[in-house]
Amino acid sequence: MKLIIAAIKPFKLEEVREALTSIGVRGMMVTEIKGFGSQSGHTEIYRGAEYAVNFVPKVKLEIVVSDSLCDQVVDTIRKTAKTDKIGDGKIFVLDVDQAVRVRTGETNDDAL
Amino acid sequence: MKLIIAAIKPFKLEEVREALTSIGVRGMMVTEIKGFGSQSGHTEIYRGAEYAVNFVPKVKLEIVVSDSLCDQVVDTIRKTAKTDKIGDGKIFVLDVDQAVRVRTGETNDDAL
Amino acid sequence: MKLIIAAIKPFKLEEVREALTSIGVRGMMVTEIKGFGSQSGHTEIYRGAEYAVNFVPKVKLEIVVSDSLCDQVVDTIRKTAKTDKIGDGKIFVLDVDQAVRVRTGETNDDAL
Amino acid sequence: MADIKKTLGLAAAAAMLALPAFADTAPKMDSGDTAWMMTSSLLVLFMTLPGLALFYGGLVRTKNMLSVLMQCTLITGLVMVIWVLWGYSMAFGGGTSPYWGGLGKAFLAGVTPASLSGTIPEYVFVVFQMTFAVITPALIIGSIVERIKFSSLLVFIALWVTLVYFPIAHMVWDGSGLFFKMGAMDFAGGTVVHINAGIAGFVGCLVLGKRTGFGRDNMAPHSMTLTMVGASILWVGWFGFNAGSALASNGTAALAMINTFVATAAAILSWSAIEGMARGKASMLGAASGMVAGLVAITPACGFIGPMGAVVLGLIVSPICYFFVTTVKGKFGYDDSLDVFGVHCVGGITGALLTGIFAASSLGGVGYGKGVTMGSQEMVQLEAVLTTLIWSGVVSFILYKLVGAVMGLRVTEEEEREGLDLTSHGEMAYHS
Amino acid sequence: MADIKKTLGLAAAAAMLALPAFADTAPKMDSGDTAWMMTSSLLVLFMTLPGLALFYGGLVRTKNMLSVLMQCTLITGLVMVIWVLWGYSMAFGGGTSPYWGGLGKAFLAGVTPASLSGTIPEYVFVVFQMTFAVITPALIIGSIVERIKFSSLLVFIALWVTLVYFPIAHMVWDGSGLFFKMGAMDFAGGTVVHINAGIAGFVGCLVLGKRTGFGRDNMAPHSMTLTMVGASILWVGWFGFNAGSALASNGTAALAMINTFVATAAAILSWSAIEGMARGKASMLGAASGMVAGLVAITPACGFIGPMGAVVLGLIVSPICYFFVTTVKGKFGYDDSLDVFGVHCVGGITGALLTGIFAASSLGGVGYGKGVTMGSQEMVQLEAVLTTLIWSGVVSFILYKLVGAVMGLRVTEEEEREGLDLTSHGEMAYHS
Amino acid sequence: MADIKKTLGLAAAAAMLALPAFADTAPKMDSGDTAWMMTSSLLVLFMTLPGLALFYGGLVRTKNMLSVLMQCTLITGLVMVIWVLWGYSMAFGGGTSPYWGGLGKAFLAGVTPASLSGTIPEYVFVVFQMTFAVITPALIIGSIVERIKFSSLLVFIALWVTLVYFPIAHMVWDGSGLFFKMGAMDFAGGTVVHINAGIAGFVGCLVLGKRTGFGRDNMAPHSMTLTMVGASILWVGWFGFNAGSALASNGTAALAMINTFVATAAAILSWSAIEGMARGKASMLGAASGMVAGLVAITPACGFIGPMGAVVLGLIVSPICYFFVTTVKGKFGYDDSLDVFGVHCVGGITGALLTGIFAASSLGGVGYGKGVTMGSQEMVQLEAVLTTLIWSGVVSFILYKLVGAVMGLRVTEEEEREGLDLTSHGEMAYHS
Ligand SMILES: Nc1ncnc2c1ncn2[C@@H]1O[C@H](COP(=O)(O)OP(=O)(O)O)[C@@H](O)[C@H]1O
Ligand SMILES: Nc1ncnc2c1ncn2[C@@H]1O[C@H](COP(=O)(O)OP(=O)(O)O)[C@@H](O)[C@H]1O
Ligand SMILES: Nc1ncnc2c1ncn2[C@@H]1O[C@H](COP(=O)(O)OP(=O)(O)O)[C@@H](O)[C@H]1O
Repeated sequence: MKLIIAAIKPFKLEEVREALTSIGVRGMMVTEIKGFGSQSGHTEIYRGAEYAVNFVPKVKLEIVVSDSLCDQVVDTIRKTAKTDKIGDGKIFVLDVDQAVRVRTGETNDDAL
Repeated sequence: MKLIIAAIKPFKLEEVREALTSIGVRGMMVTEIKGFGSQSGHTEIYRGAEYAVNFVPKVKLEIVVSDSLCDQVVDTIRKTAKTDKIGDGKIFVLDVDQAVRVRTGETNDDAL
Repeated sequence: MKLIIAAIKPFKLEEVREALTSIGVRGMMVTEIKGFGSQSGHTEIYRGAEYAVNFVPKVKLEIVVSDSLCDQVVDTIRKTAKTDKIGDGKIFVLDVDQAVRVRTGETNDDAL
Repeated sequence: MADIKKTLGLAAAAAMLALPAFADTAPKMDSGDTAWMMTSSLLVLFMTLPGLALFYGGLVRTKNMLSVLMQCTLITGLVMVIWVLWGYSMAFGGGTSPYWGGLGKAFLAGVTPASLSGTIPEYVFVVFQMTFAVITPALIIGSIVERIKFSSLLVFIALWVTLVYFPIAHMVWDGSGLFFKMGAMDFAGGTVVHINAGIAGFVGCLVLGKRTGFGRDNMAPHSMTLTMVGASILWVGWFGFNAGSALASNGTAALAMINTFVATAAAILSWSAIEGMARGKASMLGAASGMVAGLVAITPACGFIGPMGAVVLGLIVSPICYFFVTTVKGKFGYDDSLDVFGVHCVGGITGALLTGIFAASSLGGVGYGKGVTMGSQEMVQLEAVLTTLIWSGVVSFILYKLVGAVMGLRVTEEEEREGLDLTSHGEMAYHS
Repeated sequence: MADIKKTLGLAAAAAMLALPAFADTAPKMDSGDTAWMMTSSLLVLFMTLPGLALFYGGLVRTKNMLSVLMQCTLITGLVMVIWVLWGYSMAFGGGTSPYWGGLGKAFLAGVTPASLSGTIPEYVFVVFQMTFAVITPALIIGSIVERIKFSSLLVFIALWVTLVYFPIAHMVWDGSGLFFKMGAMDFAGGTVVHINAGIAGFVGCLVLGKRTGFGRDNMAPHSMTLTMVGASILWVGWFGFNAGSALASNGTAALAMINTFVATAAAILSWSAIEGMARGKASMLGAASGMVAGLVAITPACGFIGPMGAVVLGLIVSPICYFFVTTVKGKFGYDDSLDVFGVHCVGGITGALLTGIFAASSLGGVGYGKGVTMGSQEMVQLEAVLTTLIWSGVVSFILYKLVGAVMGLRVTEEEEREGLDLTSHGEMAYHS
Repeated sequence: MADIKKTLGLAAAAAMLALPAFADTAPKMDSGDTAWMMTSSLLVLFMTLPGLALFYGGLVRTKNMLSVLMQCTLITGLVMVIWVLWGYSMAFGGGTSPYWGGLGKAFLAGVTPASLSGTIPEYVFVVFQMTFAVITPALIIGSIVERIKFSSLLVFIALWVTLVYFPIAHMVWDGSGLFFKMGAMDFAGGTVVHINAGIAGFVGCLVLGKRTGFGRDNMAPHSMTLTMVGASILWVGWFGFNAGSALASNGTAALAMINTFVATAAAILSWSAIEGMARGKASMLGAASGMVAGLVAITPACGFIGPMGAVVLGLIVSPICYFFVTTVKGKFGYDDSLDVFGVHCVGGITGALLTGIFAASSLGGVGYGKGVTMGSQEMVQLEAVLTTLIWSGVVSFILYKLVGAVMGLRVTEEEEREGLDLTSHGEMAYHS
């Protein structure tokens, strides 16, 4: 199994979720994060004080899938999240040893 | 060492934390996430506008433990977080190369 | 490539980010988390009700870097985040299989 | 000023309505009194919406925020309509029973823009009293939030105002009312409002039982900021409540006003002081609680005692309430969720009893009626308090049981866990 | 009370100003009336800041919160200055045209602390009316938030108050005004304020088009709590608006006040009831919407009808508005973002037409003027409504197009996505 | 109106108290004046709680929110109690010293519900003035938030009101006071309140030093929404402050009211305009700052100048304050955290000096006293300003040093980092 971590633009979340569902992904974890990368942040001024905010709001997806589905998931995210503007995001893939479904105790591919 | 990632129901957090502490887990990282899975979300209506929220609030635990403790941790989470209702959550295990305690510079099992 | 996960004290974030930038790190994901560890939380009292909050606010960094940069990143975080007080945090390193830049489709080291 | 009849404020005007023999010497409409009473009426509405709603709402968890706001809002809508249909008449309808005012003014029959009540249009008296009838049942919910079933609550409240509030309001404020005739001193409604709601809430939390997770889950206030804002609005609005109860813009109103300032100030200080001593830190929730406790306690007293008496009264009430919301509640383990009993009922009783004492002219008060001593006044005060506790406690208990039997009082544990906002109202308080 | 002239409230005083023949019998300044009118003036400011700002602000997404607050704040600043420069004069300058008041009082020429308007200082009349001139354009923004360009909005508003609001205010409230002479009954400004702003907003959302992502993205209110607080403040402040429109502290003000209480209460109940029936749950947004709908509908009627009529009016208006904001809006698919049309325009028309009916003395109202029947009054009401709809609709359309052509009306899609707070104002509403 | 004595508002009534020779022609109680003054008193309380508390609280970081609310709340409680014990007497006790009023009215000795102060009950005058005594020290905290030690602050404030505020209030408003006798024009307390608090805050931030992380950490306001709400409440409440300072419901109050509307409106516009020019975007914090700057500047002037003068005054004050809070503060690098100096002190001085100019009848003002020219009036204004700056600056410095020596002024850096809410008050503002 693989853990796919993707940082994408927040307004793309729904679209990506739908696209993934349609190729058979049945679960994921979504976290609101602050992204740092080549896309630059913004500056706010409050009276005299100026604050450079170097982070950009992003959404992080974490999806565990069977090895066989992995490439398709990466591909789908890449296509759906793409706007061709800087800051579209990154996808990382890691190896997963083991998976368990709490409710049933099923393990590995059955647990996904 | 292993990284154990678990998505559980928020109201189970305290119970799980206590159970893990009692078997010797000494640290973890907890994040509030939006979970997507077989448990369905809800619909909100604001005047005419209807919004289907496909995500369910979950809590994500990330725990790094020595290889020897790993199975026990997975087991404990599975038992404690279980309510036998849909949406109880998932547990994933990944391999960790290296661990460092910032304060002391201790590494690997000593760092946990 | 390696995924470096670090839990640090929130007020150290800017400093660490700058230090990492200066050694060539070009991206990261930052999440506000609740940390559990040897640093103890606090107790709040509301009228008669007493709540022990066992978690301490931390910031989690997730950084994917090429294998060659990994040690330097770990080192930099360790040095910059250190205050010599309990709760300074932990650093974990995991193996990454694959990386993709959504905008361009570049992969692996090119994607970072 | 020594004649108690003259100083009874609200009651005095009610008496006028009830005594047509005074008609030919009846006062003319006064634009200043009317201006103040219109202002006072909207101040008391302000106390409920958004004052009390925020004070309470801030104290619950995020997932139940809207349910509290809805409960306050719908109680307001419901009781206002009931008030003009039959409530006003039951309280001030002109009937001579000591227990209710009859139905002579149901649907506000006979009231016109030209009708007077003392020196103000009767419509102003109607709305001023209406706002009291609204806030009292709204206070109750503090004991039963985060688990009460919405529809059941509304049915309970409709019955409760009819069988508990209107009668007791008549007893206290109408010239023919039981307590009024006894000579009970209750300037702005300590018994009718605070003891009454406080005991009804207390009975409610006993009947309903504790919230799921009580004592285990973290139930810390979701926004102490909103609670502080709500408490502040309560204070500001309370001048309508207290100084408005003079039913005129005059020296008595001024006295009620200064007392409402300084008693509250003193109660803030004493709650913070006791917290500082007991646990080393004075909290915002403590200061806000002291604020409300001071306001509750000065309510019956504000037109009868002097400012120095008010300071002392404020200093006294906070430690008493503090003891109840920390020690007593902890000991007995009931889940009076937002401390309606500990603050409103206990603070109200404290105020009612101290009114009888600090009213003494030797203590800077306006003095007692002819032939009345401090001791005899205290007996009357006690009698009014006990009658209210029993009437409201017993009838509330019956009503909870009745409504519970017919339609159930609590939401399911599942709904409680998910939060009432989503499950009872289909929305959430905050999005990004 | 049967004489319509005497009961026209605001209009009556305006008439006095316009009829110097009455000068020698002119009333003296009354401190009570003045106190009430000063209070009323600040209550109407309170309605706008922070009332309306919060009501609207809570309904938008976090990223646009400050833009809404800024729009309300700057409209307030802008229109107040315009008002004392030329607005007051255009509305109440003493000119005898049915369409505007001339420039005789531009820069408040001739007004001194000693000038009277009825029984109150003219300065008080100036500020009271000023607050109406401020809130009306602020209402408009509800239709066009989250996409309107800030600078364009301000230019539009400056033109709009000059060419739409001031003339219509003159028509309704000045003794020489068109509607006033026709005998239209509009106690506190249902036409001038709500229908007027409602239609201008509606035209605005049609001209601007929908928000990016409308119908797809989750646009749920970022803080229903703030929306509820805003609605509550609107209610409290509305007593200044409605009861203040009596321009005195008297029985008519009292009538306006009680009606503003009970119609609103009834409208809360009926909106919640219809939601409960339609989808099983009554929502806070629904109750808040009912509150505002009730307030809008009672505005023209409050000084003319009886409390029972007000209850019925409140019960009626909510289902009508509900139908518009759910069914009609859904059907036609326009993005009247915060339902200015569905609540203010529709509610305002409902109120205007029902005023003509419930004013009948047989229905508890104050009755019609000499020789006026319910039918003839309704024709007049309808005429006033239609004239307002057409005047405001057409002129607003032209102004949107004009401003759009010169400087553009919308921000870019990119800016819309990032949010107006950062892109138009350089700050964010919340940090940790 | 040309006679300055008659127009001195607050001061005039104070003078009456001080001149028993007028007793037989003394005015009767007026219910309208009383209604307005009671309303005004609660409006000024509303300014502090929750107005100022939210305005300031929104500007600090989440972790220090409750500490700000607590500081405002406890200062309110503390100063109110002190006021009735000795404060009122020190300011208005009837003594004839130019520096203080003596202790003749300590514990409010001799004041009864029947006592009058002009046309209002003396109790009303007492509470009205009390609210001023409360808000002034509360303003100071803006300079020293996020680091001041709670207990030390309370001790400092108790000393400060006694040694700084009460004497200066006496000087300005009492008939025997120093500035009053000099003929200084300060209608509603620009010197006593704003310059006074502004300089005390400034000295405070110099003595305490900067916040940990100042200039490095992001210290952006945690809720600009709350700040805007606070500013709006300040505006609404300020009518009590300014128009209330007429101590009556009359044409002078009306003048103060219209000026408080339009000067503020103009200052909002000019702050936003200058921001728009300087950085391309007008911010909500800017508009809110302009609002407060306008209110501060019109305070001394509101009863003396005409509405057009008020517009100009509003337009002028914002750029001046803007210059101080951006350029000057940046240049010298002091951490006047919430710009008490830049807005209140600088705005107050601007207002005080412009009052002397715009009061000229040729500029639409009420004119000067007999034999007074614009130049001579300006000298008097300047003298009052300088005396206040020096008295308050020096005594405040001494008190900070004293309290610091005895009990320390700052929390530890560790506590500062964790936030005062948890470390000083044991609670947090928000939970989920
Ligand atoms: N090396 C990295 N490790 C982890 N996350 C990264 C890394 N580089 C980028 N990211 C994430 O991807 C997001 C987009 O990256 P960015 O460099 O801004 O744009 P692009 O991917 O278009 O070049 C960042 O905001 C960050 O959250
Ligand atoms: N494939 C997956 N990858 C990552 N997280 C998952 C995955 N499947 C489920 N989850 C997480 O587990 C939670 C519970 O899963 P769900 O399918 O709803 O219930 P159950 O585990 O009882 O079948 C989800 O909300 C999500 O956060
Ligand atoms: N075993 C672990 N797995 C995951 N995160 C951990 C683990 N141990 C500690 N952490 C994280 O590191 C933070 C600091 O750890 P703590 O034990 O408090 O201090 P220290 O590292 O100085 O001993 C914790 O708050 C937690 O977020």
